[in-house]
Amino acid sequence: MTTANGQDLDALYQDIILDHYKNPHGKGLRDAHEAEVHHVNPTCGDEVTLRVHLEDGAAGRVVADVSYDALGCSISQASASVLYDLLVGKGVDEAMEIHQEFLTLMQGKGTVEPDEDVLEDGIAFAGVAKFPARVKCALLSWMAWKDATAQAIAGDGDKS
Amino acid sequence: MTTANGQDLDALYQDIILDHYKNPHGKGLRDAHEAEVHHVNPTCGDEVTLRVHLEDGAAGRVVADVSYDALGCSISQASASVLYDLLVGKGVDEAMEIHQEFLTLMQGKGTVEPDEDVLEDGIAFAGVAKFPARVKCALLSWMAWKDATAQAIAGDGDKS
Amino acid sequence: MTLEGLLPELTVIRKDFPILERALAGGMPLVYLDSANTSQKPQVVIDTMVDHLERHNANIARAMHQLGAESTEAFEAARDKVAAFIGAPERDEVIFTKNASEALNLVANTLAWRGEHQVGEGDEIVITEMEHHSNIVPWQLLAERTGATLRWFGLTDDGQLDLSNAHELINERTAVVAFTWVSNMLGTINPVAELTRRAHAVGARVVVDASQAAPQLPIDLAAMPETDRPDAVAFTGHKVVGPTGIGVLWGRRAFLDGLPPFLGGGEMIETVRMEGSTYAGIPHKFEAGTPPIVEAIGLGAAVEYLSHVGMDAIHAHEQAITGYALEGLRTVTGLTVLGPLDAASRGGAISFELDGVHPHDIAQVLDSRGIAVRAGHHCAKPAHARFGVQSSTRMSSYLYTEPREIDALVEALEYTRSYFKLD
Amino acid sequence: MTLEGLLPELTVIRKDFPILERALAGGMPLVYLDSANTSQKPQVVIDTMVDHLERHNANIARAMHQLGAESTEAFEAARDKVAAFIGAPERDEVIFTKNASEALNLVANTLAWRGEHQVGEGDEIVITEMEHHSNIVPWQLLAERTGATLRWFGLTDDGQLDLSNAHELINERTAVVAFTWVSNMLGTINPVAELTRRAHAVGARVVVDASQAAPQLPIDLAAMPETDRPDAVAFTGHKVVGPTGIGVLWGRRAFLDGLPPFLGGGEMIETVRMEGSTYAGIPHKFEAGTPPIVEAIGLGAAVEYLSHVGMDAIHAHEQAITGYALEGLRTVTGLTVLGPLDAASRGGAISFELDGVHPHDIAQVLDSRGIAVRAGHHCAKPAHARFGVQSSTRMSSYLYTEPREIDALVEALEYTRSYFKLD
Ligand SMILES: Cc1ncc(COP(=O)(O)O)c(C=O)c1O
Ligand SMILES: Cc1ncc(COP(=O)(O)O)c(C=O)c1O
Repeated sequence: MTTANGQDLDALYQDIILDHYKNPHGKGLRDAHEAEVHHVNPTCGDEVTLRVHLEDGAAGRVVADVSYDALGCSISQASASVLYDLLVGKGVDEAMEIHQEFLTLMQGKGTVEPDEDVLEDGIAFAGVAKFPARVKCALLSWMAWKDATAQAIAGDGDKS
Repeated sequence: MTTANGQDLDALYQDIILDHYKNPHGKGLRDAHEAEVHHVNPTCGDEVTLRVHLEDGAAGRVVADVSYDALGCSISQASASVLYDLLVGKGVDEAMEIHQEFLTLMQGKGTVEPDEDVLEDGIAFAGVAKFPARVKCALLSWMAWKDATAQAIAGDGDKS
Repeated sequence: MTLEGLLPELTVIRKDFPILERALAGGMPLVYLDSANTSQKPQVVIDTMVDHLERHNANIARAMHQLGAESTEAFEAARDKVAAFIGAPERDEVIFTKNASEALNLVANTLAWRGEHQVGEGDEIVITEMEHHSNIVPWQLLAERTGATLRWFGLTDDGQLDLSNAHELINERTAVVAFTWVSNMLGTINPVAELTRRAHAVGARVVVDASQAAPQLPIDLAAMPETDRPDAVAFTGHKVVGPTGIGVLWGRRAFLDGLPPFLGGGEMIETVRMEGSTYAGIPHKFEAGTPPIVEAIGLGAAVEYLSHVGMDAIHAHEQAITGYALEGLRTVTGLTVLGPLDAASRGGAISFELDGVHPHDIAQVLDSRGIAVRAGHHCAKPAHARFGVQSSTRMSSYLYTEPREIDALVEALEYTRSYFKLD
Repeated sequence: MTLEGLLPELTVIRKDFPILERALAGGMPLVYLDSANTSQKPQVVIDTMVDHLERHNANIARAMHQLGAESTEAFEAARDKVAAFIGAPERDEVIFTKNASEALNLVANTLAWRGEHQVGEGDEIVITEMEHHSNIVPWQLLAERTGATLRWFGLTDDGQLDLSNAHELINERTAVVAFTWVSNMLGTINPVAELTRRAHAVGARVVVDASQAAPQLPIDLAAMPETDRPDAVAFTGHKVVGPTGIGVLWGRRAFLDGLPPFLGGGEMIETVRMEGSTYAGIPHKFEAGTPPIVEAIGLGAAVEYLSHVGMDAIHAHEQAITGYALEGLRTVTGLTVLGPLDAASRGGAISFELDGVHPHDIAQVLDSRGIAVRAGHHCAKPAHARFGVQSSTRMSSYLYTEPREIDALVEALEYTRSYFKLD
């Protein structure tokens, strides 16, 4: 059974997370985008509106921008900020791999060792994985990003 | 808690009941009637179609006939037969009192001492009251009679 | 410490609830302040269920053997106990459902179909902005599916129903007025008699969600004048120290008789032919299939337990704890209570905001100290929206709550503030 | 005595069921032959429920504290167990309802409302004459309320579906075909794959009532070819050694996604505003309000128990007992079995008539000897009418049934004949 005690609390609320929470990176909705989604965590009401802007790069499509507006707890806010740092500028394929890595970490119930080279500040979320009720918070913007990116790509397809 | 053992079985299936079951009195639907009802025991499917024929007597209305057609177990069949014996020929008010007496006996969970002067062969049903699942069987035709009689009286009212 | 109104036997009562002995992570004792979400269960409820399962288990009504008779007797005795608990005018007016949500949907769903009370275009359904989602969505679906119009009472700044336009809202087009007796978010106690009288005066039906009222307030339906008595009242077993999987719909016989069937199937029929069926009377008409037997029996034990403690005494206890909690919460910097601030006129759920910390984060820190509260929208999104917040933290007490648990909460809130470096 | 196919550990298995030690009136040991009505519960199911209530009780999903996390985890683990039990292609396709009746009504009720699969005038709904009332009445209500036409398969004299007019019955107007996998009265096992394929070929949806199949037959939905796999399958917890108050609707995702909501309320929403709401995906969309939490957890333990014994082994056991019972019953003068006489091709419910004694009276005499059977129409009035009887007596075995219990039944039937002086 998963447990949470005082010590875990610090594992959950690592300074990196609280820093991102207080000073979120990339927050705010910006105009350039091919897709916008609105995701809600139905159990708690946390919400995110997220836009994805893709551009063609040398080696395929690139995540040119992720802009978002979010209402929610420290975990969900910090996670959106970390997502922005990790994914913007990456090729879509690489971004999807990072997404998968983050997902695996969060769904690992605390048993997955995060790879700092891939996840950078995202490794701070390793502690969150031990709190089943908070995993959804951490994943809210990541799920929104995947959804929006899929739509943006499908939209591309429509155009071609 | 109500119990039923081998001895109670004989209390339930008294010879009087088995006799009425094998040779029911007054069975069959006869023409003269002011009301006909069809009652079903929804849990087991036992059915009775019952007609009531009232006539005006010296001291008020009289139960001139109760005719019926019934499908069901020994208890429900015997009870219709006993009803016929007990109620036909009585004044409606007296019949209602007998009805109430029978009802009280059946709902008494085996604690009510039946009055043979009033219930005659009906006292054989005292044992049935100890079997909650069978009380409904014993009451099927009695409930139908009350319903039909109420309708017959209401019909009278309509006419007057 | 002693507080006026507390249950005198509080220590003994706490012993009845095995989970209160539970140690959480880090050896923290449980401080359970989430009873408006679900209540804990006394040993007698658990034991009654176990005894049934180990000794008397059988299907009801349809079984004629001894186990069947015992099971049926226990199930129907539970109906009697529930009827007594709410002072139902007739025991057959008590319908067992799976929860309060099903009870409310039963009414809303069947009002869509042909029948005496059928709702249609031009009709209006009136609810309130403080309802639980389970008393909003069913009416939205009904309105959508029948072309009726959904309208609602707004709220005042102090969390009361805004009755200023009541005469316009409840009018001759009104078919149904549905509202909560006690708000699960704001704690507000609504004027059931007054609203019901007004609705009845225009011929509307009244459905009351008593999910939060039944645990806390003595209810005596038979004692209410006909005009003031709702047509239907719903509540849920798991909030009155009973098990999950069981809820109650009480309905006035004439009202229920006029509704078409909801779920069709075994037990709700009179006779079935392939060409068509006829239906049993209440309560069976609305209890299709094998009902939650052991759950009803558990609920019977639960309401008997509450009645034994005394609903007046429980109400007084809740008020005492609520008053004490409101006082304590007031001392926390940056904390704002949503809803009425007077303990005497409210229920025991207290939702609040704490400047600078999101409710999830508050709940998380409290949890690390063994304190269980609820954080989120509490299935009352519109009420949150009305107060311009997306979520809140809610503490809710019950008959087993002690003042020291409130102290622990207040202290933990202070700790939360310092943990998030708010000073 | 030993019989080919009996569970090898039968004595040990019987020890798992505390009620089997129960003495009835007159000190009679219980001979429980009413398992098709409801099954008895192994200790592990009861203990799992008690442990939950005493140590982990909390509401799910919405609660963020430790008890809430534990409760949610246990509830969702139960969904995984049920999904594994029936080989569900996706665990989220498993919806918890309160019983099989609600599961069937969920589908029939929502098909009436606007949505991808809406049923209307000109559409045909096909059922069979051997259905339980819970798979008849919901479709009658749907037909009545939408103007669709209800049609049905008749039965052959030996209790099989009469498929001679199948091509006419299942045609391009057919919207839904609903039928039972195993008959609760006749024991007949119906050709699920064949009927489903035929229905799918004309674009109809298939709903299968597996209430009697799930307890006895290994079910592996994922292993069925898409064309043969029904769109929805319902069963009930209390017949698979689980508690009452819990049932299961499995539905193909694409089918469930196309249905509008059934009950509205907490947990089934995405977002709620007074002006309108949006809904969560499956399974939550169909689980409004607090679900039967401890019941789902109990059901999880139940199907795990059955899987541990092995559904193949249980099926073989049932066949062995059924064969033995059919043999024994054949020796009773004046006894006629309704339904197929070949144990290999039927389920374990055996309904019969005994010349000259009404089923109630049979059941009563058996009960005086501790033998529990069911007497009546078994919620299958049309099937009884088809065979020209108003009621019957039914014995039904399960994994804990021993051959000596069948011997006791046969002997008691002889005694019944002599008690009613039939010789
Ligand atoms: C074939 C069949 N279908 C449906 C049901 C209904 O199950 P429940 O009463 O649990 O809803 C039953 C059992 O009663 C049954 O045997
Ligand atoms: C006011 C109110 N109404 C309805 C409900 C729904 O009860 P349930 O979830 O048991 O159906 C609740 C509790 O969740 C409630 O607090």
